[in-house]
Amino acid sequence: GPEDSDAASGDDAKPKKGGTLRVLNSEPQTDFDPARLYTSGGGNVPSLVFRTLTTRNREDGAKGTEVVPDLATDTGRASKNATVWTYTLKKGLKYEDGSPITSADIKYGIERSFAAELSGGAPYLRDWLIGGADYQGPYKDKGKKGLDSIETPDERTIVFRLNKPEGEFPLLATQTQFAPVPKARDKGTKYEEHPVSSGPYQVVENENDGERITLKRNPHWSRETDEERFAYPDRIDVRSGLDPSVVNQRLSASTGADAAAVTTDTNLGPAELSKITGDKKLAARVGTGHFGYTDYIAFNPKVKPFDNPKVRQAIAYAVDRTSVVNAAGGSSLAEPATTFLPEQKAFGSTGHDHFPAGKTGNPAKARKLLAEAGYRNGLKVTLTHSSTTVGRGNPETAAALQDALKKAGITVSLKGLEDNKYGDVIHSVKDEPGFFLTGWGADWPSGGPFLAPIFDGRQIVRDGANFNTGQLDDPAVNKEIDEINKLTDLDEAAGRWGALDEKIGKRALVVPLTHPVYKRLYGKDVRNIVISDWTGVLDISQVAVK
Amino acid sequence: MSLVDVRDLTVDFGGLRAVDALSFRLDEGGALALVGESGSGKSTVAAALLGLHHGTGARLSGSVEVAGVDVGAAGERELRRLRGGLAAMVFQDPLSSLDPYYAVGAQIAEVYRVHHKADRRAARARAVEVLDRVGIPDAARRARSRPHEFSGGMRQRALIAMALACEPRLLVADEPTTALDVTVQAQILDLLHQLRQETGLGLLLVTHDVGVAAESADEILVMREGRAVERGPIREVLSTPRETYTRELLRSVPRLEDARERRVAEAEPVLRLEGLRKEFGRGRHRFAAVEDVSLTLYRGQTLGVVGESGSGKSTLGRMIVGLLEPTAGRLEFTGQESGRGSGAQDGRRLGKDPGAGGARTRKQTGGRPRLQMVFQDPVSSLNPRRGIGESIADPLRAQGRRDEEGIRERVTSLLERVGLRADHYDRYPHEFSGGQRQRVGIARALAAEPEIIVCDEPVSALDVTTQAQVTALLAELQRELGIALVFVAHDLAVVRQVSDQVAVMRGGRIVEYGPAEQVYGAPQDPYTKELLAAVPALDPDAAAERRAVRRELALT
Amino acid sequence: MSEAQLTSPVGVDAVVVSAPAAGAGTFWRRLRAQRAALCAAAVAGLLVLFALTAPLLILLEGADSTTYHPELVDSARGGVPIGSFGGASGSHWLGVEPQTGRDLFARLAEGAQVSLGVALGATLIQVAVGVSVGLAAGLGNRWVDQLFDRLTDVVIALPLVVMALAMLAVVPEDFPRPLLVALIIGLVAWGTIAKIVRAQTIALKSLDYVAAARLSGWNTWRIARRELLPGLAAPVLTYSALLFPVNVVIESALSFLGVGVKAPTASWGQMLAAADVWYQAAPQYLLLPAGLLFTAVLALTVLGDGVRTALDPRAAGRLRVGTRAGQGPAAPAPAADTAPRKEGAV
Amino acid sequence: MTSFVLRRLGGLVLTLFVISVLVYAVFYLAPGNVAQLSCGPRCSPEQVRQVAAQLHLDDPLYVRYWHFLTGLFAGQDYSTGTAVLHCDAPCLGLSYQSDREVTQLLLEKLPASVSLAAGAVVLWLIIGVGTGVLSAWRRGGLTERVLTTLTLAGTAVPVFVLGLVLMVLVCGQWELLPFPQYVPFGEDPEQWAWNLLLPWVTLALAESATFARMTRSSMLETLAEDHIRTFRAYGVPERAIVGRHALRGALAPLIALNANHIGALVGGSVLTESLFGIPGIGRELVHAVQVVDLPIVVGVMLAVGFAVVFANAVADLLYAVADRRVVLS
Ligand SMILES: Nc1ncnc2c1ncn2[C@@H]1O[C@H](COP(=O)(O)OP(=O)(O)OP(=O)(O)O)[C@@H](O)[C@H]1O
Ligand SMILES: Nc1ncnc2c1ncn2[C@@H]1O[C@H](COP(=O)(O)OP(=O)(O)OP(=O)(O)O)[C@@H](O)[C@H]1O
Ligand SMILES: [Mg+2]
Ligand SMILES: [Mg+2]
Repeated sequence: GPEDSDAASGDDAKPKKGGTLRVLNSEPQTDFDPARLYTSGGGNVPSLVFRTLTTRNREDGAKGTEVVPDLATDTGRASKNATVWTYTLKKGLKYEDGSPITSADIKYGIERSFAAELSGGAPYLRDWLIGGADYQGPYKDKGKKGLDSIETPDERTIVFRLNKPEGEFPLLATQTQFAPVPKARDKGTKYEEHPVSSGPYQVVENENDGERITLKRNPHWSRETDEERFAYPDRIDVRSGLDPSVVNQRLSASTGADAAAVTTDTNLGPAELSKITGDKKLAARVGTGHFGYTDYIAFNPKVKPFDNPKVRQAIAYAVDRTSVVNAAGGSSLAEPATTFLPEQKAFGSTGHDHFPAGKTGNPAKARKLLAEAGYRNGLKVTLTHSSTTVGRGNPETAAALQDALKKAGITVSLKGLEDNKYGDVIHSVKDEPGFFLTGWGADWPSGGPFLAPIFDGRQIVRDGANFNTGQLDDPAVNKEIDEINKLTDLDEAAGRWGALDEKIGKRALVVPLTHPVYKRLYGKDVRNIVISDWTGVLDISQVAVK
Repeated sequence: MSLVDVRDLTVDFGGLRAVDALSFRLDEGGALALVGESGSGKSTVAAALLGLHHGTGARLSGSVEVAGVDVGAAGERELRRLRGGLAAMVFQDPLSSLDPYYAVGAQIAEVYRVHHKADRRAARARAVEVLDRVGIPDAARRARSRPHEFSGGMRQRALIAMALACEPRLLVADEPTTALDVTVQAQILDLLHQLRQETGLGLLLVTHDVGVAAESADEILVMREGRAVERGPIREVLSTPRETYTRELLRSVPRLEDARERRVAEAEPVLRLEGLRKEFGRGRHRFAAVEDVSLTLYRGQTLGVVGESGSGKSTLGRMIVGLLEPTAGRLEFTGQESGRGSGAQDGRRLGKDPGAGGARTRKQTGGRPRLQMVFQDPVSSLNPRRGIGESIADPLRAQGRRDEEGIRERVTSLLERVGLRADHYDRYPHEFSGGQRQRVGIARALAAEPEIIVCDEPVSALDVTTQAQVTALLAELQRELGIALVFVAHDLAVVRQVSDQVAVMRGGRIVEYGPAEQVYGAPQDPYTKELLAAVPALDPDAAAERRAVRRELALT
Repeated sequence: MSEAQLTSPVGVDAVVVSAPAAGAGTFWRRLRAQRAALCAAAVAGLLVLFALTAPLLILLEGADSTTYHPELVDSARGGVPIGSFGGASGSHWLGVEPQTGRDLFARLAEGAQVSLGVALGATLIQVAVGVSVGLAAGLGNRWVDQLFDRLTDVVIALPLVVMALAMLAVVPEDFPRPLLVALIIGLVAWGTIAKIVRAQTIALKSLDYVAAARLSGWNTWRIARRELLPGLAAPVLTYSALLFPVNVVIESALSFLGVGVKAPTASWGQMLAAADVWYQAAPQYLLLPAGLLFTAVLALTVLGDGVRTALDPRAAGRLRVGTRAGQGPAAPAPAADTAPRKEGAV
Repeated sequence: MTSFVLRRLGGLVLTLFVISVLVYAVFYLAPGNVAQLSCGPRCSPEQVRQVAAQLHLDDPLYVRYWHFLTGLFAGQDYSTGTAVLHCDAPCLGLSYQSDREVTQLLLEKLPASVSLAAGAVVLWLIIGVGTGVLSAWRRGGLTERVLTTLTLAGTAVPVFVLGLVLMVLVCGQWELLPFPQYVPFGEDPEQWAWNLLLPWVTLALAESATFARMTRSSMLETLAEDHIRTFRAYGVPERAIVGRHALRGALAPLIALNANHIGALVGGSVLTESLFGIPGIGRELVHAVQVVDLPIVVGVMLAVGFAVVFANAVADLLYAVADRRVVLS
């Protein structure tokens, strides 16, 4: 017969070891190779298997945006101008097979992320490491010398040489590319089928391209060398490929093995939320988190009439953030945004509002600006968005904007593109539309990876994927970015990023719309809930199921 | 006590009265023939005897008693006992009357087990026994065959065997031989006769063929529009019919003895066929449907083609008009207008595909088609969705005539010529009776003013009375217009009535060919003899005589 | 039994070729005789009327389908409509959409236009393509027949959803979406109808009246037009009557998968896709389009059944021509279901 | 028989060939920078170029297609970076996105899809044929009307709505079953069945409506045939007539319908699989289409095409076995 639901023990006291944690996800973990992963701070499931030089602080809220040592003894020692970073590994670090983790393995792990076969990761290593731009990974590296800019003077020391000052290197070192890979066990593209664990869990099975992953305890991992991960459950059972509504259904029912279930990728939708808020018991099982992300309107000033700042400002004034927030799921799932930088402290946002549109927009002001710009009789524009209903640039938000701009005399026709095509055009310098919806998320909680790709003129990519949507190339901005990158004091840097954001904001190259709020259900038996502002979601390295 | 006693039986289907206050009796061991034209209610009566109208929406009144069972009052159980147990029915179409998915023996066994407490094996054995009884050779093996592996005659035998299996006292046979060839029909009728003699079975025979009735029954009941017209001992009714309708009916029945008056002059030939051959199928399935046929058609004369089903008559006819492409052989026009004969050759080249081509006629556009055809089935030979006037006008329009007035005039005159009315022009085929439709078909053939008309079983689907009208019409037209006719039929009597020359076909070959009197009067080929002996006679005495001849022929 | 009948989809051989002329008059009389079909026709008629008069009705209601009403939804609770019955009121007869507060009645009415329009367009295209290909295969020689028949097989083997996903991505986005969806359904799902037409053509062309027309001197094209096409009308009409509701479902499924019509255009399927998570929080949001879709499909299917029965030659009762025609107390039998394929629909 | 098999084989090859060409052509035109999608959003143009070269994306279409064909017949070598592996013929190539052999990937996903399809087919045959027979038997009565309405209702509810509602009610509200999660048959047949029950029912309900209607009318048709009249005239009980003779006659068209439903089944599976998280081919396909993973799309389409053509051939064979009058040509 069907599995019986074993009643949850009502013992709410201290988290205990043991049990099986179930992870119910919609997206399968198709990439499980540390070289290919592009997840903020090393992701959730991967960080159970891969330890990195540094990692995110596993604490609730703002404390969780801090970077802390993981394999390394500290978060890194910088040379004076922050171009050379040195790390020392902790003692007694071991892989799942008991063999020791060495600094050479970390170097090798980074090197293989340069291979075309294992593409997918973030661009920073390539951009920052000396020689990174030309290096093609260990498979094509005939001399097998590796990257000179990474030195391993001894088994526990690793030194990185950068081509420019980067004060945020410790934050980069949280990415899975910094996980050790023993060269002898590298199987190239097949490595992801069973990556060698340096973390608290090791892979038992990885089936159907990451759809079904089972992890068990890594006997050679020890809590002594890892202050961040608790690893309470004995096993982790990841089931993915589920319809999002099914994930939430199962979590809210929380029966049988689902009582000990969490999700690492499925947010509560507005409909589910509205049902849950009416149910106290369920509402108590919702975790709320903030991830550094901004949905925004992007302008391409190379396209008329958006070359005229007044037109851009008029649109900024006309935006009705209430309906935009509603389109994004209502005030519980989205917060109105006036700053490009997310509002967490780590980003340094100043909370400015250059074009105050109030709650529902200021069409009068918008009309006035339009008139000044020469569009007395209104304006006809096209808003490009993705036709995919979920995620960035969704049709609902577009329709909400269309409706709001009508009040300001701007007739908007919507151009919903199929998602691939949408991605192609908005990231192409040549085909970029003048007025479109998009979004940007943090690679780590800092203004750097938020502002630089979007506003640094040197990051305009002419023959590839370009993210500098406003195609801004202002020497002053570029210079300020370089200046801030020199800072190793992250608090100070945050302040400067915030100021830079405020300054760029005046140009109205983007109109920030919303910052999302993550709400996620977890099962009845799940304890020790930690949601940091780094990821915005429940950290499964912390939970217990008993 | 009589076996069947029907009193004042009336059957209504909705507003239609199919049977009207009919009464008759049939004694134990007697044989009664129900005769009448199509739709006269014969089958309805037969079905009423077995209570088959139960729950079909038909309204019955009067009383029906069969073997002591009051059919009208009987319950389900009693009806089931009656059906098969006391009275068994043999239906017309032997193929569709058996379940194609089960072995013949199994079906008989199933019916047997309904009426007898017997186990499977005993039932099987009984099935084999009755199959053997009706003359199926190697019955034990053939009992395991499915219906489609049987020939038509064997299927009909199997149905009779099924009827016999439960030893009923009455056999109701509804047109048991209509779908069969004459020779097979004769065998079945002989079988019925023999069974009656041996088992004392009562027989109610439903047929539209007076000849069949004369062969098999002691008494006859002539029906018309649901009412009894005349009944009495068969000899009496046939020799001295009292009612005008009966007289008319008997007069219409074509008789083998009726010959056509001979044409005086030797006519000029119009079309010569030489060594025609037609193959169908590819590879291993290749066979010749028509083989080495040479014939000559004469202006104003009729060539009759007879033969059993599948002997290649239609294939030959279709080759003559160009609907089919001969595999080998030649058609040669020899009439005055032979200059246009080459049109036929042209057409042949284009008419490669027997399905889509027919292109001889295509080539004939510009000129008029010299060949036309009248088809057997008056239903499928007219487009149900077009007015008949339009259908008749087709050849005219195809010749390029555009004057609507003229076309309408011509069609109207054709309609009147074939005995229809001018105001029929805009009617649709379903508004006509079968005979009328066949007249429409003839009018259409005439419209093209052809020299030759091939009539492929033009009257087989018609009642005898209508049949007589249509053949008369054809003869009259031929006289007037001097058209050469090819008259294809399986009914030897009809062919004799209309033909100057007769060709007898068997297995694609012509086995006998010559002037009509010669073929009928002094047949040379044994097959022709067999055919002639199989034709049912209207006179019971003659029938007995022929039965004797048949037995002889079978022995030799 | 011919190969044509073997490979043809079900229901093809159910079409009797020697159909008696069921003239328009007979057809209506027989359709009217079926109570269920009449009710269905009435319902379908109302729905069509609803779709046709949508702009008027919306005007009457005083709302429109695109205006956001943030004030009518509870933003903190995910955007559920404020008030009972989904915020139904004098100015919003059926309430408003969650999250956006757009008027539900107006969107349903416009959705009716799109859903029924797309389905109708798709059906017309299917019929046009299917009849052309089927006719060509049925009339052509062995090679033409083989070619078109294989092509039909290929088309039948292609999953609609996949082709739709790919083709919708290929076509420029300025192309009107509803038309495009209709085109895709029409161009991918004509296989069965082509099979039916082919089989019917092959059966028809062996009929005597076609032979007679040929003897009259008509060419193939003329024969196809005058003699065959009318004969194809009944089976094609029958099948398309059953296809239409299937297309309604396909459109909704495509929109549900996000490859159908695009926002802000409303279609029932797209509304369903958006609403399926709201079944508990705002049931009317799901139930209204689902109900309409259900009603439309049900009514159209029943109507299609009715059309089929009314066109079924065998329902005409016995056709009496001489004694050789059908015998015995056979009750009128309905034709086998011509079951339209729901490729990808479901 | 041999010629039947040969002809069918020829048709199969031709069909598959046309499908593959079609898919190649359509997806060649489809937007989406495959190399960029495979490489990741922030890859540099140089990296994208490398990936494109590695996937042979910069070759002209016919070269790519030729590559595909040779792979199909001779297999192909590919590099994992650390080693060179051989993908045996018939090799459908490597997924652009996951670097896995498509053949292997499909074989992995096949059991789930087949599990879903097989169960659904069995169920819809039982439900569909059952109700069809019942309503034909009880024609004109209340039973028939109720059944007809129910089956019609079945056709009118889209699968995606039906599945979700069923799941919410059965698993969420009433807790009769746990939420389905796919368990391979080999692992635990019992759990396999329990977990597939709901997907089966969902898929079957929608399809069984068609079958019920089909069976019913097919039965009515057979019941009106002459040989049924024969058995009535011999007092054979109605039960035996319906159960033996009419059902047997109605069977043949059902076989053909089933074969034709293979294609529809794929469509239905796409939705059902994604709704219930069954790791099958249908879902793989939708995903592959979205990320323009051509080798997978071609692979799946070929598999589906094969299944449809194959099923039709088998149906014809069965048909000929069921009805001996049919000659295979
Ligand atoms: N089930 C029925 N429903 C309606 N009318 C019927 C039915 N059965 C027979 N009829 C009609 O009743 C009349 C008599 O039919 P019946 O079959 O008894 O004629 P018949 O003499 O056997 O003709 P045939 O020689 O053509 O077999 C016909 O007009 C026929 O159309
Ligand atoms: N188009 C065809 N393809 C294959 N075989 C055919 C075709 N037409 C006729 N035949 C076969 O050729 C033979 C002669 O058929 P034909 O129709 O000429 O016979 P017939 O004498 O007219 O018979 P009937 O009296 O039944 O009409 C039969 O065995 C028939 O099955
Ligand atoms: Mg009769
Ligand atoms: Mg013939």
